[in-house]
Amino acid sequence: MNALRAFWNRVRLFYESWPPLLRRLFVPALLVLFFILALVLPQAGVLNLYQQQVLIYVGINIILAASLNLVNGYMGEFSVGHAGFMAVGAYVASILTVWAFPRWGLGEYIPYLFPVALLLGGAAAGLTGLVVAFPSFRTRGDYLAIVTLAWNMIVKSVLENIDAIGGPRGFMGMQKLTTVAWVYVWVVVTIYLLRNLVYSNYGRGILSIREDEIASSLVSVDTRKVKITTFVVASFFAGIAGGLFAHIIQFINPRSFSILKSTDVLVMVYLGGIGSLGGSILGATVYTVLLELLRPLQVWRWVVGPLLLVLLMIFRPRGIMGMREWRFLVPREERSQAIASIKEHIRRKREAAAPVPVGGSSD
Amino acid sequence: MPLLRIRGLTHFFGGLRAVHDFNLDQEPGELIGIIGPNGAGKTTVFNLITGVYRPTEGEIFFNGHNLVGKRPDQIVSLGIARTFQTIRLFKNLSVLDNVRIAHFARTRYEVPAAMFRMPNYLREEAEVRERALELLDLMGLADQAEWVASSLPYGLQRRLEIARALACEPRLLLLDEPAAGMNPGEIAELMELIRWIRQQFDLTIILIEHQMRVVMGICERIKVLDFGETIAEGTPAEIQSNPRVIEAYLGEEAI
Amino acid sequence: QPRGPETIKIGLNAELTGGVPVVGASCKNGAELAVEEVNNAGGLEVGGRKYKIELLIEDNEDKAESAAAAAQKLNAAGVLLMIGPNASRNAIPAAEVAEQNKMPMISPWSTNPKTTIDAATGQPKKYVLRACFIDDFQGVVAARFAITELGTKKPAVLYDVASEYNKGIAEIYKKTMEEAGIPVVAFETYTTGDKDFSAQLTKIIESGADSLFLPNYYTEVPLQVQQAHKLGFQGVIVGSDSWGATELIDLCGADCEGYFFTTHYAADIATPKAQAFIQAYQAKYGKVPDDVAALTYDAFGMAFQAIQTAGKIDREAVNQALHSIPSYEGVTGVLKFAGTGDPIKSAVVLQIKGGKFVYYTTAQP
Amino acid sequence: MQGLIQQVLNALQLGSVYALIALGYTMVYGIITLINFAHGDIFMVSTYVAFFVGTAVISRALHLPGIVVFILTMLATMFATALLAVLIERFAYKPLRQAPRVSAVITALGVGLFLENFTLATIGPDPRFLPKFFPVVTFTWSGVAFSNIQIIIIAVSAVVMLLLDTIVRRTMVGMAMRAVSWDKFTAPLMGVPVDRIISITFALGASIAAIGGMLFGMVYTIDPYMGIRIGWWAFISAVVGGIGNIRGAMLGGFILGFVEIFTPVILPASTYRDFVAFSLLLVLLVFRPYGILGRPVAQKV
Amino acid sequence: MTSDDVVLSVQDLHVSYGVIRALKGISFEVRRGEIVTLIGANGAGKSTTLRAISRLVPFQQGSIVFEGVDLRNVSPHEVTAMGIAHVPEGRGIFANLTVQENLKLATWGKKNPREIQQAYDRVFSLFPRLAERRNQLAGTLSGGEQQMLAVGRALMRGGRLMLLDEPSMGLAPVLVREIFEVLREINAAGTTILLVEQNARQALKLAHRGYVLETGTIALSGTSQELMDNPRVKEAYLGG
Ligand SMILES: Nc1ncnc2c1ncn2[C@@H]1O[C@H](COP(=O)(O)OP(=O)(O)OP(=O)(O)O)[C@@H](O)[C@H]1O
Ligand SMILES: Nc1ncnc2c1ncn2[C@@H]1O[C@H](COP(=O)(O)OP(=O)(O)OP(=O)(O)O)[C@@H](O)[C@H]1O
Ligand SMILES: [Mg+2]
Ligand SMILES: [Mg+2]
Repeated sequence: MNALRAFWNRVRLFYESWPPLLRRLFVPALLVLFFILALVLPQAGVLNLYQQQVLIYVGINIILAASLNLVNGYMGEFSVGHAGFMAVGAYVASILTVWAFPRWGLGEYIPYLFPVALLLGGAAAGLTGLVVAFPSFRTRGDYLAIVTLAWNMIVKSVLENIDAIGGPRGFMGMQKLTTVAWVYVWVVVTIYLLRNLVYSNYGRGILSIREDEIASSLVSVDTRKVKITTFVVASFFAGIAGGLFAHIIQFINPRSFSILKSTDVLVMVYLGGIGSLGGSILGATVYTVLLELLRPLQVWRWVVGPLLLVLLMIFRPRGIMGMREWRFLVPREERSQAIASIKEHIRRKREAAAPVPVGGSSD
Repeated sequence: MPLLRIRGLTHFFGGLRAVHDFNLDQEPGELIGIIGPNGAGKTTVFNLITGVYRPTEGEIFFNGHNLVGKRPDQIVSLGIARTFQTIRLFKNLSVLDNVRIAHFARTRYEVPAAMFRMPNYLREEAEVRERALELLDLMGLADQAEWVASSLPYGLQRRLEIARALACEPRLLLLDEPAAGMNPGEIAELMELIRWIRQQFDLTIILIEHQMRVVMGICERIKVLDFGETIAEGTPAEIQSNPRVIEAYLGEEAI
Repeated sequence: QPRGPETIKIGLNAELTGGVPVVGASCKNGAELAVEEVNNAGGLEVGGRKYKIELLIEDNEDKAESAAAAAQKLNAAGVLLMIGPNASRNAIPAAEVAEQNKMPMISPWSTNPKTTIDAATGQPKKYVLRACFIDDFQGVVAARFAITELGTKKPAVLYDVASEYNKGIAEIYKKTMEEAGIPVVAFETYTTGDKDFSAQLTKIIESGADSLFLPNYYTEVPLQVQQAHKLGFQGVIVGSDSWGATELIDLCGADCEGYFFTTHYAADIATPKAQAFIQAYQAKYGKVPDDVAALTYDAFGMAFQAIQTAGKIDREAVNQALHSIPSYEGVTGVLKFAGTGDPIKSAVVLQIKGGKFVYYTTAQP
Repeated sequence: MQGLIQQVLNALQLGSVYALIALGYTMVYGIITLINFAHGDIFMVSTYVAFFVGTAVISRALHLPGIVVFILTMLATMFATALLAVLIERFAYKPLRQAPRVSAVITALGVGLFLENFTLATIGPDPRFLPKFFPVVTFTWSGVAFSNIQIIIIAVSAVVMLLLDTIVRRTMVGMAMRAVSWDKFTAPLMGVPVDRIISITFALGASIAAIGGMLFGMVYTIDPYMGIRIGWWAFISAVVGGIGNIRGAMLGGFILGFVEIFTPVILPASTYRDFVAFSLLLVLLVFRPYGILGRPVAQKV
Repeated sequence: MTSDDVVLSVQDLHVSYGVIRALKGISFEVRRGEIVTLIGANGAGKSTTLRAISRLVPFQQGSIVFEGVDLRNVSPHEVTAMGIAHVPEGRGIFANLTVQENLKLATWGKKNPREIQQAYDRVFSLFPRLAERRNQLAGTLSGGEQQMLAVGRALMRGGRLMLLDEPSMGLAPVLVREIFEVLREINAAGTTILLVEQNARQALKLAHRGYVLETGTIALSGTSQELMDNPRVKEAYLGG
């Protein structure tokens, strides 16, 4: 453990010694490199289809976990109905690619229109986020949990009753459009956008609601607006994840979006750690990959898996990353160096002006 | 015209009349103290002004705006900020974030601008960051800017709460027992601080306090509440010699 | 140089955990029995060589995404073909994987017509087959039986609205009834996992129904029948192939006595092959096989026959052979394939009599 | 009319079972604010305990009257289930008492999954009925059917609820429970052994679930996954009534029973039952954001 | 003075909250019948000391001995049972219980009804206000009444040593005086008191001896008079 830490520090020092420009380009370069790998490795047969499938699930789960983390981790609510939003995105995106686009004479462009379908699916899901956002003005915690649960059940029940889209028999005919590269892109975009959001004043508004809603409204936070924003954004990304899901499985049915799916995502969020996008990435990855690795256990997989989960929570009660964040996910201007330089700037400015005695600095 | 004008303010909690017929006219720049026994309704008055509770009866006008029926965040943006009797910081957030949140109502960029890091977002965030750090620097908290608020010692937490209220850029500041849990040395510092921010930020202040040194030391006018009723009003000297106040609040051996 | 015994890998994609673990357990039992029999006999003789069968079992958790992943995993592990999944909600996504990987797949129990159809083209899928008949067929058979044999005038239905299987059959049943000019007086639903059906049953009784169709899993049917009786239902009750497990009788006791259901085979008029299977199954697992076990067993039987016909360990050849099985005599009856993945097979109607399933009549497709 | 009375009886029976399970839920929640997602599965385990104990007792001692076997089995089941709940609390929840509340919720989810699948892996998926302790007698009275079991269910539930309400309101232990739920750091300063009180709460909640399990298993089948749905329903009942509130849990249980029975009655087709039932729930929570008997936690500003 | 008279002896006590070292090795003792006060700035570790004695927080090093019994492996409710009553910072009353129930709960483990009745009588005669409000929910009491209830509960436990953490915090001046008066009475009736106060002047007036805590260590100690005369104490804690 110590050797590992020492090694990591060496790597870190080495990285710090690079010229600023190179450091600035490092993460983007890495992201591009991964994108190329995501494109090339499946083609080259280095990753077999099973591994690709698992990677795609990991990616979809990252999007789900990160977006739910916004509500449950950053805002401190307890939503147990995320799969409901995912369902909306999945069905809307699928209906677009299977029915609407061909009917509008766009059949041959479907692979290019895939992102449009996803975005529209996300938008539809985001809109339904309002169903949960409005009750959240007046209620919190476990009561809101029941609202989200009810929402999840309502979505499922409605889908079961619309025969035009298959009812319980499900909806199919989607092309296999979701690839490792596509999922990768969506994961990067999701994490990037969510990161930007949480480090903005809106993000701080979200956090302040978790910390103390009354105090938050008493320092000028419009809690209603923040709640709407949060639920809509989170549902939007859940919808995107749903669209991606539909186009890898090529079959969706209401059962796939039951409460069980929602609790899966819940586990990923808290396993990874609340209030941390890095945590959601890790949580979704660990959970998905671990369960795949346990496959040989057959029935006992779901005995061993939960046991591991319980042990993990006992030893890391705040999840793997609880409230900490990977450095590269913190915007540059929010890091300590940047803050320090502003402080330095202020100090110089003040020294230039007349010195003011501060009441408290008794030393 | 007074900055704050309260008429016939009354509030019931179920059957309990916490505040009854409370009136106040406060000129800009004035520092008024509210004292009274525990449970007299002092904090409730603050809660009514800041929109936490909606008054059962009465009117509150601030700078020409009727505050009754407005949401707390709207009231804050009109220029009223407060601190709390028991500290209510955002415990798990950094000191800097605690202060920056208070800029929420003045944020002009919208959510998409934030998500896509548009120029107006970057500009405004840079501005907020600098303003917040400047304030922290003024309040002597700059070195702790990146600490988690809960890790601050108690005295600094009180100070941060005041800083956060100031970051709302209020004209009227409501302080609820800022000296609670402080020893005499710390209290002296606090009084110094209140005088200084008052002048520095051109503030009008209402102060609730049980520490007579503070109330008598810095308030220009004092209102005394008991069981929700205003039982006395006047200068510190008048209050200290008022028999009703002595009986209900100060006790026989009062100075 | 002597070589060790060659093996053929066959994958099993089953619902061991999740919503229908009873289905997964029976499927696994049927599969293990089939494989064990071949291996005990020294292996499967293909092109003059004996091959042992290696069974790779994957749990699909009764989830679409897990069924697809399990199919991918089995494909990556190099199975010659895949048996399963059973529930159509899992079989459909797995079928997509099978089709894309050109991996033959036989679903023992997926009765949804769409499992074997390519949704984009509407054509039959090339690599996907099933061992059972489809919902539509069964719904029609049950309805006709109720009309002609039972003379129902006021039929009622209670089914699980959240389950594609139940809903599919129920709707065809209703349609067939209405086409015959007999209106369905009550068409009631519940949701998977419910254990109390008293509200719906009370409504059904109030509607004056003289027959009740319960195309539901045998895990739920006893509750429904008993609650119906408790509330005073007097009519006759009809079920579907999902009744076909002896647990039904154990749970239902005398309540199910005299009722009918459509299914794939009848144990009492069974061929010697079926008798042998039932005995072997009973010896190994201590109970009578249900329809899932029997269908899984047949899926394996078809696979073995096709591999032998193909004469080589090659997916294309085996797929060819599967699709052109002229006639396979399984334990669930005679299956014929005419180019598509859906077998042509007859259904039988059984009656529960004296705590046993007794052959009543046969319905031809 | 008979139909209506029949449906009311149906709803009372279902509601009683929900209410019993919701009680255990709400007690644990009330005292350590843990949403005990494993509660439904503890209930499930209790039915299996009852199954094995009941079968064993019946096969050993044929000469005992059914009602005696029933009571013996119920006591044994209550004890075993309470023990299980206390063990779970010790090993899985207690280490997380200082941790954020949601961590324990996730642990509870994990424990629930473990119980379900462990039962599945060891006992198997087949549904079962509890042994028949005594013959079921159905009475029909002017078209309304009810059975002795139904009466037992409703009566036992009512007694248990009254008893529990008394315990929590009147006894020292109940007082200690309420005190611990308010402030578990100060309670030991009154001499209250917090760990023991929490154990007692779990044990009590589980015993009630076990009673519910026994009654449930006499009219419905049991299977390893039955706890999931019942668990969620109990959670909903507890919240709808006002979580942490004993009477609220009872009320919530009955409301859910009535909604589940009466939506299909009122609807022309029961297909939309879940849709309607959950929409009602959603609307209810919009108008009573803290449940029917619940009040917002009065936090002084 | 013989060692018999030492009710509580704290030696080299170290307490940390994670990385924060709240107490860095403090030693002091309290003798029978005394009122001893701990004074010090915010965060000096006063409350932590009391919590360590009640075993509400674990200590890493050192020893706490109460009437000859080492408290290291004793759990909080057992400490209470041994005769230490603790009035915690912020009162810690059970807001969801009535006044009467709050008092009753404090008799946990006591069997003798006469003894319990005597305790009630004593509390109600000291605080007639509580008798008036006995069926009111404690959460709706005013701050001063809550403080009375907190002290009243400690009296119901009837400990030989009472730990009080800032009993005057947030109280109106009249009530502050009342509370201190009651403490004097309790002490006169035989209870040893360890008092933590911000209000150092009043605390020292009441106490026999005092210790001054500064950032986790004991900076000064002495009789109340000595401390009150000490210029450093005057400057920092008595407000000049
Ligand atoms: N949310 C509430 N619900 C019910 N009663 C309340 C509520 N808030 C305050 N009260 C009651 O209203 C009265 C006035 O309370 P308030 O907090 O205003 O007193 P205060 O003057 O600030 O006292 P203190 O000096 O102790 O802080 C008290 O009797 C209190 O118990
Ligand atoms: N639960 C806790 N977790 C972490 N640190 C704590 C905790 N409680 C106290 N501390 C820290 O330990 C130190 C001593 O705290 P303590 O409460 O004992 O001080 P105190 O002298 O009682 O101060 P006050 O006058 O504010 O009550 C402080 O630095 C405080 O921040
Ligand atoms: Mg107050
Ligand atoms: Mg303290």
